[in-house]
Amino acid sequence: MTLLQIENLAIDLTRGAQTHRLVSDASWQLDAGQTLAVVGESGSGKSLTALAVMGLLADELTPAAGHILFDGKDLLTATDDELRQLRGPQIAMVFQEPMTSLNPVKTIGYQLTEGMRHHLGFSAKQAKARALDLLEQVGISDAKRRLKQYPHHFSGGMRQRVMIAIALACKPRLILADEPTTALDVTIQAQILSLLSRLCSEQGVGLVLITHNLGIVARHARRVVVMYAGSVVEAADARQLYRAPKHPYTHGLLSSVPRMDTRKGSKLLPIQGAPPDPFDVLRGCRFNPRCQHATDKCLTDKPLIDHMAVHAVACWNQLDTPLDHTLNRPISNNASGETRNP
Amino acid sequence: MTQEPLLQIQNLHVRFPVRAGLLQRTVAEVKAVNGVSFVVNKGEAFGIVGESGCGKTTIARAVLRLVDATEGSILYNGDDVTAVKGQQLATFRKKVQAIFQDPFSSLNPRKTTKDIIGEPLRVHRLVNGNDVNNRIKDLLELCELPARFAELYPHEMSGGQRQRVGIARALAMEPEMIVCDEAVSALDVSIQAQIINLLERLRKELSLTYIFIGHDLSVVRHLCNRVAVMYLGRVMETAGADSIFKNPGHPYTSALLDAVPNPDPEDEAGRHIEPLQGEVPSPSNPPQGCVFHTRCPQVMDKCCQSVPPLENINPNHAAACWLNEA
Amino acid sequence: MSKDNDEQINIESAWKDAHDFDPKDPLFGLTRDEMSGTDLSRRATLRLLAAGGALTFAHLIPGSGATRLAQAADAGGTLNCGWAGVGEIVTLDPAQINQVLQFQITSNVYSGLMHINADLVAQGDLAESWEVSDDGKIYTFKLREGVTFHNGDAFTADDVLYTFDRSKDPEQSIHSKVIANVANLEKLNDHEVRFTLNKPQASFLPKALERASGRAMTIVSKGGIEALGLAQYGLTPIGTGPFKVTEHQLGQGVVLEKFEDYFDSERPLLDKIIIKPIDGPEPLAAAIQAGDISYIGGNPVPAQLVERFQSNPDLTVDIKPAPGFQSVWINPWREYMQVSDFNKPVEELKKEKGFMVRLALAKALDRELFVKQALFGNGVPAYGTINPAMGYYYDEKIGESSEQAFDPDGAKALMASAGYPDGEGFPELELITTPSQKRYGLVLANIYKQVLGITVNVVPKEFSVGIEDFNKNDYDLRLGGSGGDYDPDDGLVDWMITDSKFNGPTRDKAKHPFGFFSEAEVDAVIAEESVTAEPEARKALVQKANAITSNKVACGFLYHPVDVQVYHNSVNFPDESRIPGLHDFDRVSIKT
Amino acid sequence: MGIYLIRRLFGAVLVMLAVATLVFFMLRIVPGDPIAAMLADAGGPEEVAILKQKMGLDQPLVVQYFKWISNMFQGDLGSSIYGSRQPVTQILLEALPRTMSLAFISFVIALVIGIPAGIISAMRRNTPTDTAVSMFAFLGLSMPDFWLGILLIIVFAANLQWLPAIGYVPMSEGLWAWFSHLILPSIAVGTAFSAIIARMIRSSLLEVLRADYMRTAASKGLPVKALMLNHAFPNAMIPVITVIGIAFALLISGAVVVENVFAIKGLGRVLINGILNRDYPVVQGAVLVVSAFFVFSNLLVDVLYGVIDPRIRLS
Amino acid sequence: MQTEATLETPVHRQRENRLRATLAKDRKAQFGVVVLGLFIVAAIVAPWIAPNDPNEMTLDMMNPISAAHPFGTDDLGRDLLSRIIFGTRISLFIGFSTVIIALIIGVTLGIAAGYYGGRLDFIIMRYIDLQWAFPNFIIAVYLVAVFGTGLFNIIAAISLAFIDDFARVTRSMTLSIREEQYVDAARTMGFSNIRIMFGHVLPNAMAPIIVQATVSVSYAILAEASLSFLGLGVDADTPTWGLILADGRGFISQAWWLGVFPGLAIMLVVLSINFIGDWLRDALDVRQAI
Repeated sequence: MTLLQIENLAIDLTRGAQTHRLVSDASWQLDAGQTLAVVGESGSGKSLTALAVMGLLADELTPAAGHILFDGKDLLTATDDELRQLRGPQIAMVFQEPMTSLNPVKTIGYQLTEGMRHHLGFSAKQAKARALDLLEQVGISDAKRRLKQYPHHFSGGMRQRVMIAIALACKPRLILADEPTTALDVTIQAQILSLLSRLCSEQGVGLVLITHNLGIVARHARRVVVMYAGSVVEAADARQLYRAPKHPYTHGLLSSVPRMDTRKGSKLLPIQGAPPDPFDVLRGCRFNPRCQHATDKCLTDKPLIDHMAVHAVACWNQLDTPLDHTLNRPISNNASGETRNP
Repeated sequence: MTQEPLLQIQNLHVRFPVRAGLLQRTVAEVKAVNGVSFVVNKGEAFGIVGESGCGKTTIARAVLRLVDATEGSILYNGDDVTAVKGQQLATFRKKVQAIFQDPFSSLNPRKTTKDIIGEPLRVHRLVNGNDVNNRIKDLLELCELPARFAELYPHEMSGGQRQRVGIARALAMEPEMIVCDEAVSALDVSIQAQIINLLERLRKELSLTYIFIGHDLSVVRHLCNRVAVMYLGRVMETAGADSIFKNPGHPYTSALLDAVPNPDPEDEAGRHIEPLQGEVPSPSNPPQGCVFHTRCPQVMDKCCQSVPPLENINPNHAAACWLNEA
Repeated sequence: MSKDNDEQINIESAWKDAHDFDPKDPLFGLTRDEMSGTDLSRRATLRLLAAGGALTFAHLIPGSGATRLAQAADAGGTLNCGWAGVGEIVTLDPAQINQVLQFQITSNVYSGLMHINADLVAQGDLAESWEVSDDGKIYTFKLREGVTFHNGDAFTADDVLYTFDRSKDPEQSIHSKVIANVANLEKLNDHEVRFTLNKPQASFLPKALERASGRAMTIVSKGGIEALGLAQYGLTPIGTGPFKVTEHQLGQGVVLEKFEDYFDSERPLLDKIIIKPIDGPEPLAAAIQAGDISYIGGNPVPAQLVERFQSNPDLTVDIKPAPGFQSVWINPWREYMQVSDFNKPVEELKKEKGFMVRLALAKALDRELFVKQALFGNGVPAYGTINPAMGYYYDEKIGESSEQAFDPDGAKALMASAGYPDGEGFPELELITTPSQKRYGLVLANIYKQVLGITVNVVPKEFSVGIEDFNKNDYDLRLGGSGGDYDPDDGLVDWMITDSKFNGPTRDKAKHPFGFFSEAEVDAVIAEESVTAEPEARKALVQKANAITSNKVACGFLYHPVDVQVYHNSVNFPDESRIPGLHDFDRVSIKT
Repeated sequence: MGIYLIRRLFGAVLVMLAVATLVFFMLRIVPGDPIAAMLADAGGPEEVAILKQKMGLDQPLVVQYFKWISNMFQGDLGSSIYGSRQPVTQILLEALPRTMSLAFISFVIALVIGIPAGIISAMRRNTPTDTAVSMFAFLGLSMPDFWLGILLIIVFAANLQWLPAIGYVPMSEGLWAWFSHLILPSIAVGTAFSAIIARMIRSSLLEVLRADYMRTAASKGLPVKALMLNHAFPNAMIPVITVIGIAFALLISGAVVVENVFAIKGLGRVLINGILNRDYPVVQGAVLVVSAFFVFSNLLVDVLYGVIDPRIRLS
Repeated sequence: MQTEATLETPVHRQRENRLRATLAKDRKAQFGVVVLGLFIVAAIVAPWIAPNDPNEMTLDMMNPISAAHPFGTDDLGRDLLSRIIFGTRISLFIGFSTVIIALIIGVTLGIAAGYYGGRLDFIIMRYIDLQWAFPNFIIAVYLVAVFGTGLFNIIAAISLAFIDDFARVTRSMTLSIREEQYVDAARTMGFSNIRIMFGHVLPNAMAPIIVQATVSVSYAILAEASLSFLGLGVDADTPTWGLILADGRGFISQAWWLGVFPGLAIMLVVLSINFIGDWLRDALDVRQAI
């Protein structure tokens, strides 16, 4: 059953008289209880999409087109009140920066319980009981004392656990996790992510994992959406996508990452150039300046994506060569890297 | 690859006093680096990995003489540079340069590329006044930037471009060794690969020696010949890059490897991961014995009492763990 | 018209009568009975005033005195007063009082042996009656009985002696000279005292024993001083007057309350008087217009406000000539205007460069312009200490005869002969003023610039600071002068003799033998006039002294002020209380 | 919290001691020696010498200093050299309630105007209301307080006659009498203060509304009122409180000048009169009290800071 | 040579001319720049544009506004407009000179304290804390009491009073800039401390210092006006705005112009400077209280 469906979402930034489209044609969907990863580099629009789902876009940002269907209901046309009813008991979010995402002057207990008291009508006592339970679930010991403490008493990893507890507090059906571990050390990152995905699968909560880390995606997601410069360029099951990416960007991305299992001395094959500035006007495919396969068509026509497809790609010149990870290069003879390096 | 030691670090300690009160008395010490020894050979890339607070950046800063060593020595070409001053320090500074983590913060925002690269050339009279602009152009070219970038301010460049300017600035001093402190970790994946390739090329072309500080194991593995793994101010393990990650000799190294997901779903599906529990203790009050014992899945009584020495378990592979004693 | 004529005739006859006595008579042509008693008759007072030289035509105008009856008075109520041009009432201790605005208050708090009334007629205050000996040297006073101090102590002859001893001692009092003519004071019994004078003194009753302006014989409380200490006594003194001080915070003001045990059971009428010092004309005007205060006392009402108050139908404004003078003091010890010996004849002095400058500085004073610009017309040009309020002694011609009469060309010529043609080469001078007189200083500086081409920088200093500079002889020029000068002695004795109290009292006596002026002839003439009773003779002596001080430029005389009384129409201020320069509230009431 | 308080209190006392030392030595070390100048008023050289001996001024500076300090601890700041030679402590004790009253009412006026203005303009950012508040704030910051005082006297006291023009009436003479005399001077002093507070609240609130934790709170689906009251305001108040401390300096400086406009003999007028009268014992005393006032109100601010911000509380 | 970097996105000069760009949008700042500019010009050319000698007295006392006296005359018949124009000189001179002095001293102290840290920082900070214990205006008043009045003393007093503000701002900026990696880079390059402090740290700390300086100019002008008003100002007959107001205080209900125009002049200048300060704060992106 489809829990969340995003269709051709566009988000505009208005500054004075000027409008810039930061996200265009973002489309993906998520079934109940599933985990979806949204991957992309900074500026790809992945976080904005999540915020749009929450209805928490900053004032100068507006969803300009498309639909966000949650349980079939379009969130973009919902009233503020309706959205508030959804936030917490239906959809929750875990943010990137654990150090700043908790209110520094309120106790952990307060921040953990206020949602329950508001949405679930819990008494202070009930809320506290559930809060203790939640803290234990997310692996915080001595929960009773911890409830009375303030965020600055907590380390980054602990705060992120608290954030997860807050997200789970009202038993939502969907959690959007926006780069939840980027600010954390690898060992902590591993703790938090396995905790999050374990709790979600145990409790049947759908999880959208937004990240730039291809390793995390590989470990935690079944299905992957790749975003580039505000658009979805490819969406597929993780295994398929990693083995045989069809979009040159995805392909380049996977070839750029150093891996632990490549043969020593192998070469990285970076994508040339840098992502476009969101304020630039580009025609055609937004990846075309960096694409080695770009044709004239790519310069003029924007490729569209069929997001219902099992392996959806937005490209006029899709690739179909699987990658050889041990060499960190395509299996077949794709010469792009070799010719350029003397 | 030659095997003469260019840099030798012996029993290095760096402690930062925590002062408080009216008289600014030292009330505590942060033991950022706590008795570290290693050798960097000429022409190699030596990697130091570890989580935040493990002391890797402090080592880099001590080598760069940005912080003073509290104890121990840093021998460069056989000379102790921990306390040199004046002309000797100036000579040393010319030989060892740095590339920093943050491409936003590492370039003075008030100066153009030309000024940034030109300043050391002018101040140290590395080239004739008339040749400064040519040299700048050459350095930019070396870092794969066109000459027009000389006129730009940092905010007019992208992260990758800025990092290239930072590299060019370091190269302006014609160093023998470059300390790269998390030099690629702030960059997006696609840009990161470009810079890694550039660093590799420069090392070969200019016969540089690198100390590469990083937290991303795969990047360190990719770039470095030898690697040291640090935890809480101490070296846990050091060895060749291949051998340390293939056959880790310390539970911490294993845990790190476990924590790093491989960008390969099939691979990941086959892995059973038990994440390391707990958090890193405070460096102002490190645990007794092996500093890792509070989180070690294989902890023994002995670990809580005495510090395991860094001993060879193989030629070229040393680890500090009591498990290896057995 | 005819009425005016009648009045004129009456005044002339009264004037004649007042002066119609044998100057050698120690009792000034009065009988012993007329001189003794419980109060002086109008005729006796006028004659004594005439003998003392303090008689003015103002005293003679009918209707200006107590001839009009007070309206039916309502008792009770609180009178809010603003004391103009002052930030705080620094002291109320008679021995320390050096400002008119201070004894204006103490006149309501203390009693003296005598107190003048609105006609300047001296009346017994604590003196119930007195007798004068035939030679006019011995005064025997019967003191009022049953009088108590505010602290409950009974008033006796001992208090008179205590006050006398205190005032006589220059260490304790600044008024010792006022009673210098008293050879001896003895206590006859608890309610009788006897003064023995060195020589007859016309002003003894109305001036020396006067409670307000005299200050020396304002009866203080020994018990009060001992109990409170001098500092506190200066704030909340204890006297026998109609009001007692119940509260005094510096800067906040003084609160007077009706003294229930005052010896005259019909006075005072008011329950309470609140006196607030108000510095600055605008707050003063605002306060009386807003009704915060309904009476203005203290320093002279700022000249620019007079017209405004007159046009306000809610206010009563009463203007009288004020006894006093203001002048520019020129330090004779400054190199450029040095005069080390004033005894030389004027013609010889005029050959000295220092005197030339001095005279030029006095001659350059365009007094008409000054009065217009600085005082908005509220003042009279001055050429000496003797003021028009003194009437008889005032020389109306002095403006023409004096060496220092305004003469721009002459002043310029003097400067040129002193070596400073058009002021060239002359140093910049500092003119010390009080902050509130700063604009007067600016007008003066402007006049000097225009007439002499010299630069005078105005330096406003608080009175306390400026007067110290003056007393030390540490100034170039200073703007200042005197008030409450009813008698020629006030100007001449206090200011013009070598050992006058203001003549550089704290100067370095080795370096500066005198302060601002010293002239042997002036000293002699003044010594003579102050004991001369015969009016014509005294007038001649007074005018002679006045002329010498004017010609030899004791200072650059500038103007004589006017006395402006302002109060709200709701205040019933009976004419019998309208004593020029004083604000006695014992008969004042508030209309209901 | 207790230890923190004691430490801060100790620090404040130390600062005051240093201030006292500075105040003492500055008058004596500068060229020209105003103390000598002041004594010279007493008369000729002999009198000065006698007076110097009497006041202990012939002793070494350090001895004088310790004597002065020990006297100060006994509440003896010397006597005014002028008029009835009142003890300085008494003068200051009389002045203090006046300045405190003025400061208090100004403070209240500033808060009553500043806080709602700031909140409204932050909530209605970039609307005409916001512009109006911002213009008010700019004018308030730019208008000299003494000028405002004069204008207020002209309008409300002299012309409309609604309020008394000048002076101070102690509370013992009636609450309204006390208050009515303080309204105009307090507005004159408090306007700049309220402008600062309004601006600060606006920017602080806008900043807080952008904070990550506000987004977290919003993600819980809380109503706007709860977001503002429970999350935004407590955080927005933290920098505002710091600014209140800074603005206190403005308030005291304002009081010094405005007291002179309204003829209120508070600390400011005592200080200025002392200076104009060269009454240095009074000047020293007044400066000490003014800075004590300031130091301890800053201390209060710090404590308040601790109450609102738990991060400070336990450090 | 075809390189990877050349293919990166075109560069942006978005912060280029940011001052001008924000000024173009900020009407308050435009007002401030124009008004302050006019006052500065008026100060410079005062002798040529003032209709009268500012100290020339006439018997036309307290004459209302007329063609001959656009702002009326004062209580001594002096032309008020001319006095206000000449007053601009003193106000602006004191405003700018005090801030320049305070800035030079304060910035030097602050940068040294922040850069070297340790004992030097400790000593300088205690000094700053001590000065912090007095409100600026009270310091100025006290210094005037100690040194006496007069132009030089007033400038010295106000400058001294403002030192701590600059030292504080500079120190805190230095502390954060010292953590920037380009400072480390400069040290690695072997540059001298002086070169790093003044060539690398200071230019990057300038934004808040400039804003602080702007605000301080307005405070200095207000401080001078207040001191003059209290009788602690320059001298008795130099026309300064505070003094004109103080002198006019006794006459304002008969001659409102005496109370209004000098006050307006102060307010306009201070307002302009505040507008400019606000614009600079925005344009230079300085986050700071007040």
